[in-house]
Amino acid sequence: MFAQFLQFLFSGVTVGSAYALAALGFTIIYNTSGVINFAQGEFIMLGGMLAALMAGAGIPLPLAIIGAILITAMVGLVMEKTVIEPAQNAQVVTLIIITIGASLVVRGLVQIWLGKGTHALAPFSGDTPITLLGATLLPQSLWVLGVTLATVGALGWFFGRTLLGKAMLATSHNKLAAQLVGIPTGRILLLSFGLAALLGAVGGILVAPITYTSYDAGIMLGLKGFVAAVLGGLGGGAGAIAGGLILGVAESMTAGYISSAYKDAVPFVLILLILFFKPAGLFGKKSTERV
Amino acid sequence: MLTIQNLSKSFGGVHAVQDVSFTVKEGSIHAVIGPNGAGKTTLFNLVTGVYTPTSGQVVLRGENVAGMSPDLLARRGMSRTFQNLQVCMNMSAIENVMVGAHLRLNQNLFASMLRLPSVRKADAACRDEAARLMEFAGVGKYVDAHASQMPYGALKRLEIARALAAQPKVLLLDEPAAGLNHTETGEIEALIRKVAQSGVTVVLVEHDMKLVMNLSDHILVLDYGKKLAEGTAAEVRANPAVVAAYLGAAA
Amino acid sequence: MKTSTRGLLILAVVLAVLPLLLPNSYYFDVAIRIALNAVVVVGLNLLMGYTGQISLGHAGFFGLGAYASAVLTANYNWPPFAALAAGAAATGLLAFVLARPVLKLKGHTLAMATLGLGIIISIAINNEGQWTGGPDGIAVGALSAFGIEVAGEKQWYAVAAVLLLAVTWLALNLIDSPVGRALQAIHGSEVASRVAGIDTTRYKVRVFVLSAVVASIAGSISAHYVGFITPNMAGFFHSIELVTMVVVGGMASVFGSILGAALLTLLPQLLSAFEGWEVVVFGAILMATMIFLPRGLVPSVGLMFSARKRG
Amino acid sequence: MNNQSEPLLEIRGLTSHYGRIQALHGIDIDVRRGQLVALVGANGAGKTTLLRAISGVQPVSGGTIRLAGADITRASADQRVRAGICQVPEGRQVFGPMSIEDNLKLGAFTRPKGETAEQMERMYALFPVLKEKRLLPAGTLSGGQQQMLAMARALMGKPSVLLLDEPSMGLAPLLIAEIFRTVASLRDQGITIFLVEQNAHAALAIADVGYVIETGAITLSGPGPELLDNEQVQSAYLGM
Amino acid sequence: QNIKIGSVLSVSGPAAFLGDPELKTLQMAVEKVNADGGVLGRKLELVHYDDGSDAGKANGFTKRLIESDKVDVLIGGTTTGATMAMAPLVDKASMPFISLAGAVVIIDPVKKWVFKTPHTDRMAAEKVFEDMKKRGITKVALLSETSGFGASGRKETQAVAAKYGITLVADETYGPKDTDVTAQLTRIKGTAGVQALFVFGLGQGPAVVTKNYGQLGMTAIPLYQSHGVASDEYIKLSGKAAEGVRLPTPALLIANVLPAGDPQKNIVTNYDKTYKDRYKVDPSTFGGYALDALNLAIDAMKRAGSTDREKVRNALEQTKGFVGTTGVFNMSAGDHMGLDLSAFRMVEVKNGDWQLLK
Ligand SMILES: Nc1ncnc2c1ncn2[C@@H]1O[C@H](COP(=O)(O)OP(=O)(O)OP(=O)(O)O)[C@@H](O)[C@H]1O
Ligand SMILES: Nc1ncnc2c1ncn2[C@@H]1O[C@H](COP(=O)(O)OP(=O)(O)OP(=O)(O)O)[C@@H](O)[C@H]1O
Ligand SMILES: [Mg+2]
Ligand SMILES: [Mg+2]
Repeated sequence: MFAQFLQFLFSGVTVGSAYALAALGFTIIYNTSGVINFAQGEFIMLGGMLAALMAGAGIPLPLAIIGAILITAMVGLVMEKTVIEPAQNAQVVTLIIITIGASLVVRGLVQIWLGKGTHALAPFSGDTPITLLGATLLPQSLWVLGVTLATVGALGWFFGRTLLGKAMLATSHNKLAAQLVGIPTGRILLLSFGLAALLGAVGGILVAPITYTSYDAGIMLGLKGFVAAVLGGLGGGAGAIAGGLILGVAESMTAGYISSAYKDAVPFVLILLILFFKPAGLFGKKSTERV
Repeated sequence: MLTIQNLSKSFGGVHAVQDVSFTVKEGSIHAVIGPNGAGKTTLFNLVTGVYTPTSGQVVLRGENVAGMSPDLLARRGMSRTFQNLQVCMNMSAIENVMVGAHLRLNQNLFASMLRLPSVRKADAACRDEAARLMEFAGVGKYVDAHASQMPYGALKRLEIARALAAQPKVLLLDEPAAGLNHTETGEIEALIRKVAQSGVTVVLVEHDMKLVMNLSDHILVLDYGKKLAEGTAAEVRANPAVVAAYLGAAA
Repeated sequence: MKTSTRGLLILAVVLAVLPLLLPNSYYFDVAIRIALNAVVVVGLNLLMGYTGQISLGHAGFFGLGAYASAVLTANYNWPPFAALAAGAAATGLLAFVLARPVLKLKGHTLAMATLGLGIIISIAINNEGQWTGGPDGIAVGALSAFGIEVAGEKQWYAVAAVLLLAVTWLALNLIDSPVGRALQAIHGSEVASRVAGIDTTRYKVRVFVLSAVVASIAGSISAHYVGFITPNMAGFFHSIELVTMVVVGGMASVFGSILGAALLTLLPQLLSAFEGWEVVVFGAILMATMIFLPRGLVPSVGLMFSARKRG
Repeated sequence: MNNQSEPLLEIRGLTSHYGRIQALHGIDIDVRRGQLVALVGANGAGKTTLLRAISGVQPVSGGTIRLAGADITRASADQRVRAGICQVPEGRQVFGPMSIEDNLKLGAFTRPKGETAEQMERMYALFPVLKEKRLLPAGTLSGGQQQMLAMARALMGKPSVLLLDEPSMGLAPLLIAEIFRTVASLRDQGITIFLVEQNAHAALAIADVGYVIETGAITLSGPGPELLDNEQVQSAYLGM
Repeated sequence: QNIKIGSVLSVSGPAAFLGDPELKTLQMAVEKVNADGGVLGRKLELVHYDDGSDAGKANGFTKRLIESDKVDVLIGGTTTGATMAMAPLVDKASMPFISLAGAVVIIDPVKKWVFKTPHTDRMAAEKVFEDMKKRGITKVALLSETSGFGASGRKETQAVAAKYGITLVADETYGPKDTDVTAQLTRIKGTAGVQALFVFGLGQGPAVVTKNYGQLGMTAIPLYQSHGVASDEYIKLSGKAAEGVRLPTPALLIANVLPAGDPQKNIVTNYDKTYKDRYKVDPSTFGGYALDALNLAIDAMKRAGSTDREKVRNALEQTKGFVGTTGVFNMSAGDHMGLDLSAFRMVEVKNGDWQLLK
């Protein structure tokens, strides 16, 4: 009984960590521009696909990983430069639609150049399951969880402690004021896309050995990442983790105890209920607008 | 007309308004003054239902309305302007004013969709009246403008026009003269006086002492959320505590 | 003449002349799909563009209408219009019940909540295969009333065109009315509208229900027209598509919605020649449109026009 | 005062548009080093637009802006801050959800890290209420408190030219006097100041030079006290 | 004038890995036919639209093919949903139509103008149950995908189980894009008396299931898959965990191990080779469905001696002993697919490769 519960929990935590990593990318771009970047899922996909293909072509795993991360980050930067920057003064919805367009382009190009096949990436530390109290866990899950926690820690430090991090937040709160104190808002936005793409790639690479990857792998992870990010309040690392884990564990518990058919629906019901009581998300700050 | 009893509001540890009581007489002009952060705006927010009081009563014409939502208060004749402008930038200037008249117009969804003649006629009349009110508030030249194209000072007056469109019984003005020069302040002063003369009770927050002293029948002074003094302009001006905390020697 | 009246007249003329120019029933088919999409998008724009409340779940309502028609007519032999009405009523009721808690949310949380709603609806349709036919979909009979059946592309075109014209007229009226201004005021400043006596929650609920019902009705009619529906039409991607139509056409622009629906329905047809590159080209066009016409087709072009006239 | 020194900020023929509406029609202004220059004008005259143009957050359609002889007309906003132009914007524009302390730190974004703490203490001394609330989100401050924060934030950037857009708006009388004293003392510390004020009397009284702007064009200029005596100015802006 | 072959396939979207090889195969085959002189002295012309895995779009494109492009025969409907959305239109337009989708409903009841080439999901379930019966398995856990393929498979599996004396003791599902199914598998593991696990899904999902199955150490319960995973990619993705997995597959997958005398040996090795040469990837059985559809149509046109729709349809219905990559087709008025269970071969994964079970 308990072993079963534990197994559900492991499964939920593994998937949830992946969602959390995806959520972090959303959080970064949201926190600098107020934009929900619908292309975030494509960064995840790119990371996984590039790493898998490079590793498949015989490049040593560490090199393949670094290469995939760098290329994806470049894609993020190019995307910001070519389509976000020219529209910088547009409304947020406009920018969101642009990111939808960008995601279509990225996905379409990957499909043309890299094909529609599904690819696997070798797990970093083998695939012998670890058994714990009757439940099993893949070593790769620990990688996902570990890197997620480390990333959250690093981001927490960056946004909470460094001036550059604060400048990024300030840019989203009030772009005019940010310009007036000398923050180069253009470069900040560029940086945030680069960072989000980089993080997306890291996430995509980490989960690829567990989930496999293909040109359309980013859609689902992106969607779940968005949900996790909003659930967490889009505030920062802690929220993203909480959001991701809640979503992941709710899914696996639903599949385990209620009905696998409604495993994608029940978590949404839960999340709606949570939002009804905490409209700003779990870790979201209440808005401080005054009249 | 309006009686405030032991009204308090705190945000976490900040006691923005503490145990404030006062009465506003019908048809009078009542000013609330005090240093920055004294709780004036918070008091307005409590009275107009934007915030829910932590404790205390707001009695409007015999009815305790504390905690009531702003739209219900609007139905009871309350209207206001904002210190931090709340103009609808997605609409034209005149439409902003027409929104103020909302309660007097047909609110039926189907009547609106079908554009029934009665709706159309009332709407046309409302538009004319809004234009008149804009003229009255001194922003007549912006009748055809979009709200987003108007300068700050004009927007302040647009808010006054919108508040007047509701034909309120009580009108609360939060710093109506902020951002206006002396000449313009003089115009606002005349406008407020006219409004009060038409029978509207006016409560007003303002840092321009000339305007406050000229207009007010009664002044309430807040400091650190508490009542510091109360009385006529002359009384308040003579109060050493008020001079020390707020007016300074110059005034 | 007011611009909105003029626009309505132009729309009527275009809709009336179009059939003379369409070479075969395939073109009619595209026109009909555009009109039906436009109906949904005009309704959604009332919610999004005018009232400022985003919905990423509107395809759910569209799907509810479509499936109500399909299931009730196929499995229970209801007359089509009764099924349509029942679907609209049920959708409206659902939207009404959910609107209050959902519309308390703002911005991205609202987006997520509506997204969740849509997803729950589409999962339910997908899973309850014994009624809905599951992921493979379900066939829908013809649209008929009083023994008259809508048959052939020309008749369908007439139905869709009249529906679009009616919805456009109603929407234009609404916008230029006290209720419509209340909706726009909510978008502009919620406090200010409440202080003006507008019960913001009530109005948000009303417009949410209204747009959901419009989507449901359009869903029912589309279902009868296409003759076959799958859970996709209630799915997340369709919701995104609808939102994209609103934004590309122009937030808070009724005619923009119609143009947005037309553009995004036509594009995939035009791009089918690009073999494999359709998605890329589609994405690029989407981005270019938004970069060069950031407020959407109609408002941006409108601005340019008036600039030329004066300057 | 320093009337003979070279102009630090030199604006020539500046024009600016909002879409198709022209808001500035060829503005010429000289601000000399160490001077306090006041600009007065009615609502909508274009004061804010001019300040935004100087700071580089408002597109300029013609004319030039020079800072210490260098043409900065096309420089980006952050380059101008680095060059020493800081602004207290209209409507305060604080970073609402961020703490007061973070707001101040960001004010020193272009400055070396080492001097931030010291400068911040100076600001807290100037506006004690900010110290009291330093960990609270700036958005919860009252209107006047936000105005103080906006002023302090701009000063954190150690400006050589300080642009002030109605710094006294919404402040209590005591504080207005305080603000004008502060402005005057900043000038005495050698900071060049360009002040936009509705409180024309107080502004012109301390200004070395005053300009009057009407519908986007400069219509009058001269030494501050002289303008105070000008009949036109008196009737239009001083309510006399 | 060219003979126009119209096709609507899901080349993008969730069903892309089905539609993509289908389109590639059609393009390749049409070129080949034209190089060899065409059909009835005329060249073939492929007019293709991608429905993006959306049945509503498939419906629209079908109208376009019929009304605007005026094609002579229609191939497509990658998924059952798309096929069913197209079916009413071909009926109205009297257009011979060969579907590439699996579900029984497409041809049962028989629709005058609709044919199909893939095995039905019912046959797959029967083939699997046959094998289970041989091994004495009676209690089976079913894990199906919530896609059209999986849902229909689930329905047919439930329908035919009793015929083979099999009880389904667990009935779980997973989403096509799920990345982890350990929860469902744990539940199955905890169900009393499960003797085998039958997975009905397409693409990467079954590979995830297989990997989780290995992770949970469930090897004591034999794992069966459907023909939906009949591709080398499945073994590559699942790795070690795939050892011992059994599934029914068309001959194409095991072209190289097929005995020399097998009637299909020739056609499948040929297709396998040409596809690999042209596209540098392994062909999949789905592409084979498309090849068979095109060849069936050509065969029918030749026999009919014209492209007259009615005649082509009648010729299609009279197809006998036609050897395709999927099996040997024998159509009739009552059977618009014409395949029997012999078209399926039962294979097992051994040492990372397919092994034909006797
Ligand atoms: N939402 C809130 N959260 C936290 N603190 C608040 C909030 N609203 C107001 N306060 C605090 O309450 C106090 C009173 O603020 P209020 O805006 O009422 O002052 P005020 O008298 O209007 O000042 P001013 O003249 O500067 O506008 C301030 O110290 C402010 O920081
Ligand atoms: N966003 C805008 N779009 C169009 N026109 C604008 C915009 N902002 C300002 N204007 C116009 O530009 C002119 C100058 O406005 P500006 O804000 O510079 O005036 P101001 O002198 O600062 O006024 P105030 O004293 O009210 O702050 C005004 O006529 C105004 O209508
Ligand atoms: Mg205040
Ligand atoms: Mg200004």
